[in-house]
Amino acid sequence: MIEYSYIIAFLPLLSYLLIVFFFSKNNKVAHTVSITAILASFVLSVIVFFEVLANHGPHIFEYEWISMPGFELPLSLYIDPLAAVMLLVVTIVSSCVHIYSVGYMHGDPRYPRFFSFLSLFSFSMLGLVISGTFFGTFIFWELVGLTSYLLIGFWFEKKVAADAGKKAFVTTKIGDLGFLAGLLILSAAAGTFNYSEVYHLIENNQIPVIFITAAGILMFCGAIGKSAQFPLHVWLPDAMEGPTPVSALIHAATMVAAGVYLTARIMSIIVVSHSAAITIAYIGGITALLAASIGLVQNDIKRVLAYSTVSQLGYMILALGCGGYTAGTFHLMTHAFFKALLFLGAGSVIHAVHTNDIQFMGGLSKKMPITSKTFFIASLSIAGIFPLSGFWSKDEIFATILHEGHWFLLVLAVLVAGMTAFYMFRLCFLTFTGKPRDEHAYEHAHESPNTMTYPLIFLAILAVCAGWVGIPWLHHGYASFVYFHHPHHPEPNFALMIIGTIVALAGIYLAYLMYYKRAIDPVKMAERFKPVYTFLFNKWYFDELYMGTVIRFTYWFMEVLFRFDQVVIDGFVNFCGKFGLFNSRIWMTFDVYVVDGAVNGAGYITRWFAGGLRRIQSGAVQNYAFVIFLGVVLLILFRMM
Amino acid sequence: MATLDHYLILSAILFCIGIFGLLTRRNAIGVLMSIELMFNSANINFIAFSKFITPEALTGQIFAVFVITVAAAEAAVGLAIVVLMYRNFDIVNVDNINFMKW
Amino acid sequence: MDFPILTYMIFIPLVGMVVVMTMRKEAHNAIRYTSSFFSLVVFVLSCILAIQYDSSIPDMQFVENVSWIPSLGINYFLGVDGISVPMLFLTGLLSFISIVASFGITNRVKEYFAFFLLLEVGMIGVFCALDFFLFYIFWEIMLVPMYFLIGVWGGPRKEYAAIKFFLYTLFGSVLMLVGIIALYFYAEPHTLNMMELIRRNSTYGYTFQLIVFAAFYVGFAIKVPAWPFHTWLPDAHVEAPTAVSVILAGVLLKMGTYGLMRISYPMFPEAAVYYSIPVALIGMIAIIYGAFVSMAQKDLKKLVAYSSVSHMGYCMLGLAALTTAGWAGCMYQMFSHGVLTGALFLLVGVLYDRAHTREIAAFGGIGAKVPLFTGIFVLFGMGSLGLPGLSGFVAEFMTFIGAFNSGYVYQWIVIVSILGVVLTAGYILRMVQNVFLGPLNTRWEGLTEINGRELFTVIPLAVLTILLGVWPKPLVSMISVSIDNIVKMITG
Amino acid sequence: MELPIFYILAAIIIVSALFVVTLRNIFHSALMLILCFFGVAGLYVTLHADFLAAVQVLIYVGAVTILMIFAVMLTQQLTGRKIQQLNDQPLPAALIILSLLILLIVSITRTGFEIADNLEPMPTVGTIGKAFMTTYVLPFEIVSVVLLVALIGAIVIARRE
Repeated sequence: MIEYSYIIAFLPLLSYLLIVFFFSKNNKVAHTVSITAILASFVLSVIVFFEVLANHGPHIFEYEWISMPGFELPLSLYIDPLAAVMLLVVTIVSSCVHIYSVGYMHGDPRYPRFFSFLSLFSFSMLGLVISGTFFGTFIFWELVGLTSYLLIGFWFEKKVAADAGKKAFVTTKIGDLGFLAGLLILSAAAGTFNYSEVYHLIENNQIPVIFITAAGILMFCGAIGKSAQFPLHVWLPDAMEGPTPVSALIHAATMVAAGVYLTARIMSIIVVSHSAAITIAYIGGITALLAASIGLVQNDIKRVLAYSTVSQLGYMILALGCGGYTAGTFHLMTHAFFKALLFLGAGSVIHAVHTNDIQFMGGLSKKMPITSKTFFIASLSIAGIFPLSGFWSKDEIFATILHEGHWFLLVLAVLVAGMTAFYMFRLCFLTFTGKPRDEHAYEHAHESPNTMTYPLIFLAILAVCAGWVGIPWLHHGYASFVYFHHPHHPEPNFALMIIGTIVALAGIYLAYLMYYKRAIDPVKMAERFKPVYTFLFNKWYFDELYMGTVIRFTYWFMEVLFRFDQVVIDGFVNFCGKFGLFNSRIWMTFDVYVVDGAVNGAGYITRWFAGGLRRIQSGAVQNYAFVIFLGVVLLILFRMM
Repeated sequence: MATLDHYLILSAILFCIGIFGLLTRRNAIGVLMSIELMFNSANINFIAFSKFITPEALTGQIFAVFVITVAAAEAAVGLAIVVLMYRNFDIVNVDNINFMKW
Repeated sequence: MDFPILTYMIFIPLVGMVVVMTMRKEAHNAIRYTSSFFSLVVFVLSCILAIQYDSSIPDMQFVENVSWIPSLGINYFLGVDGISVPMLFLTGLLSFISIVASFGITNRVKEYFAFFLLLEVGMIGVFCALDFFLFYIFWEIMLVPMYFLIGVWGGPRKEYAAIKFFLYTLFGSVLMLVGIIALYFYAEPHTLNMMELIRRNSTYGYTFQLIVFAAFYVGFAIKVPAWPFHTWLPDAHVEAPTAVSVILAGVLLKMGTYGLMRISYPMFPEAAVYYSIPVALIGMIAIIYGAFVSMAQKDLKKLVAYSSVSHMGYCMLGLAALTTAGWAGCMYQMFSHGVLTGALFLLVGVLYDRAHTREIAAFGGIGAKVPLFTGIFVLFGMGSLGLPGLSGFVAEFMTFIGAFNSGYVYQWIVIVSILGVVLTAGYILRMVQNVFLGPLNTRWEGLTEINGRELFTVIPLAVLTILLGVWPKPLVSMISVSIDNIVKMITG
Repeated sequence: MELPIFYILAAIIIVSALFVVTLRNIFHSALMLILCFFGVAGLYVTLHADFLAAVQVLIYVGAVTILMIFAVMLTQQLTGRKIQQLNDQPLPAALIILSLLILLIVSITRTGFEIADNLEPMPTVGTIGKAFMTTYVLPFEIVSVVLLVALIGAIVIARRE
């Protein structure tokens, strides 16, 4: 099966084409086709997974794509344990989201189109995962960007949604510039894009470190864009304008994790180049802290989750930067499940109360028991409470950082863990407990239909159990499957586990005090730390900063260039024309400056002479004859001289 | 004995008189007459050359016959034009006919 | 092959023109169908040519060589290689499509189609001619119908645009003519045979090469149009009728790059190496500059026109690289840009026919009203911004790789040029957003969906752009051997 | 003997030609033209061109001049038309003519012609007739066609609609 694993990606593509060309009017058929395709992909992924479990590979299959003398650009499949795990994660989350969307998108006028886009996204994402060359990765990288754009702007009548789509596309595209530049450097330094060949060259020290570092950091820029890392994190919160299933699938579980996946794919570079590793680790750490701090004070349920996503992605990047191939990808997997669950839960809430603002929620646990329970489970998981999946993956990350000896980053990571616990439970308490703050919304709230709750339950199970594959005492299940070079089994560090748990519990307790017990008044807290609060509430003013600098500069520069084009270049052209015209009028002579100057000049001379000569044209034949004979006389005279 | 030069000079004089008429006569028929004079001067030349330079071949005389023929044709067409002109415009003066003017 | 297919391709439109001219003035439909029939025949011939072409041989194929004016050594010399065949195919396709797209013309129908067919004669001739005299004749033949097509059937400032186009390109042609004459007299024995002149390229002196290359370069760069010779383009595009814009962007611009590939580079290899940095810089400036200026546009057509400047910058960059990949990228970009921009102009024309305005700000939210049109437009927009899976991406990527790995171009030039990708994304998305997304402007409640004939004109282009993006192999293998041959000859 | 005859004929020709171009009455001019043609015919005789002399009298005097007189009578009243018969350029014309004449005479006298030895008179009619039917048959036929065309042309032009 493994050599046909491209079928996994092409099934959703087929579904996309079917919906676009044949079922664009039929809701039922559209979602059936789409869900069937993704479920089939899921089944195939499971098969592939077990095959890889038996033989780690990597399994490589190459296909000719562009081939000409002196230049080859093949595409290939590269199935290794990481790809196998990613395939499972993507198909599982995608299937859940597909099914969930049946309920969530019910009644939307562009319902078939939504499913077609979901299929297209699944295709791109799966293609990204199985692609075996950096070039192929780049292709699908861009395609997921496109589908992200299309889905964020799905309700494009809303201006904010359309804006958010554009912002997402352009911002990630800036990161992709780095990716593209990295590819170019790679092509110059290695002459190939194939994962295996590049790894081989790097490990045998056949590429100078400077090139490796440059290529690594530049390609990581792509990851910065796609995974919404500092300083390109600004698009992800805005992307929440898209339909919630999309947020869950693309902007929480899979696409944004593609950056992490890519970073994992350039692990050989990180291992070789110390500076690249440090850069990556610090960007991850900064992002984790930055996003978590903003998440503390946001009021939009999806935005809080979005910042949480950014923060968690920062964790993964941090881990990878510290060489934690296993830890980073492990967290990627667990995070995919619980964050998808959180988003789908949030979607369920929004579906019920028709608002995103947690200030108008409260007490919903009575009305929405399944949603609230699963949401709590996911929150516990992300906070890192034993024995849920988040605990194990987070612990693995801490252990990796400690192993590398980055004490500063370790402290930072632990701090972020506390903040994560706090803002997640702030969200939980404000949404599901206490008194309803908007009676009207509360009255109309109801539990979501089965198509929405079943995926929640399924994901909740995964949020609890998915981490168990990585329990150190169970033969290091995950670590001995997904590893870099050699399986790496650090001894379980109880001190770290206890510290992590204590910090998480502290965060939860603080949230409990402030938003459940109301022992500490959050409003007063905000008043007391007003400058900090405002700063965080305004997201560190990143949007304003970019608006004021980069974008403003771009707009200013484009106007300047356009003026330049109009005034200087075109002005010069027009001036040439006018000057030529002027010249030919005044002097009636050759005009070398205009193209037709010679022609015009000849014309003008002729006319000028004619103006004089036409007086001779009396029309009287005898005058002409007179001139003729005058000429004859002159000729003879001339001849005789 | 009249020499070739005599004939040529006479012919030149006749030719010049013809040109003078051509240039100055207002009447179209007068112009045509002047042209006939010029033809005649040319014929004198032909025949004189024929007589003095190629007496056996008679080429000049033969050409003179052609000239006379063409002159007759010219006179016929020219006079027809004059008549037509007179009928249509009621004039026979060439200096009044300046439609070719700019 | 005995059948002189190239001659047929050149002269069938001419026959068509004569036939159209003999038709009754009022028989609009008959004229339309007759001219589309003739262009369809040419298109079919170009397909046959593309199929019959043997891409494994770098030499000229389907050669026809007849002595024409022996005293000057001028031959009627036609032939095609991997560079011309795709261009001929593109010409055949776009001409046919443009003629079908011109059915809406109601003013002086007969003259319009006659001129159009004459234009096609010139275009096909340029891509086939291998004798300088012939080449120049066809090159100039195109100017005349183009001038009238813009000047008679154009928009409000058509006279200005037409004259600007004519003078500007004529200026270029004059420089080219100077180059041709210089070559003619420099070569011993005097010849106008391009293949022969290329064969002797090692005998040209260094200084001679530098000067004549520059003359040819400016001549072709005006046609491309390369920065800073581009300002005729926006005016001409904005004023020209839709179909003429399509031909202008799709085929005429390619003649500049085609000329560079066919004449300038192979004939003056040392100059080509000498000038590779300036040419690459011009390409870089065009990419960035064109993108920025596009972003500032308020008129849809002008935006697309400036985007052409930016896109043709990639061609320049690829050419300067002097690598097989760079040249293939350039060639691919020529083809892909012809398809994409042609389609964009068609679509802008469709919108203009309905809305009678091209002001971007006047629209808004029409995506909900005309979903099919929007889908197609976004498809081509995405192709234009270099989305993988569509033709533009393959071209850009090959260009970048080729230029980056070339020994002749500074690598920072390529890195800066990459910025163009994000700028392109910026202006395309801005345009898409302002026209199609957001709340529906109530003014366009009555906007109607794209109709069958218009779909018929854009669907082949859509298929082509996807096909080229997903499966580049056919086109690449068609061009690669010829290109490799030329590049090897230049770089030695 | 020949010289006096030549001078007399020359005087007749020149004087009558001058009258032709200067007389106010166009009818008188036509009469003077006849006289001039006779003079030319006489000159031909002195040049031993008997055939030509006959043709001159027949065609010029008998046909062309008569045609002219017809035209004159068709186009204007014969009596009492005292109009200006010269245009406004007689003086410059005369100057040109005089200089032309001087130039011609100078060049005639300067040129040395190769005069043939045998200047004896001989009959010409037979020789001319043979030449027309042999060597010059094609020009001869063409000239007759020209005449025919001129004839038809004249009729067509002058015909009343």
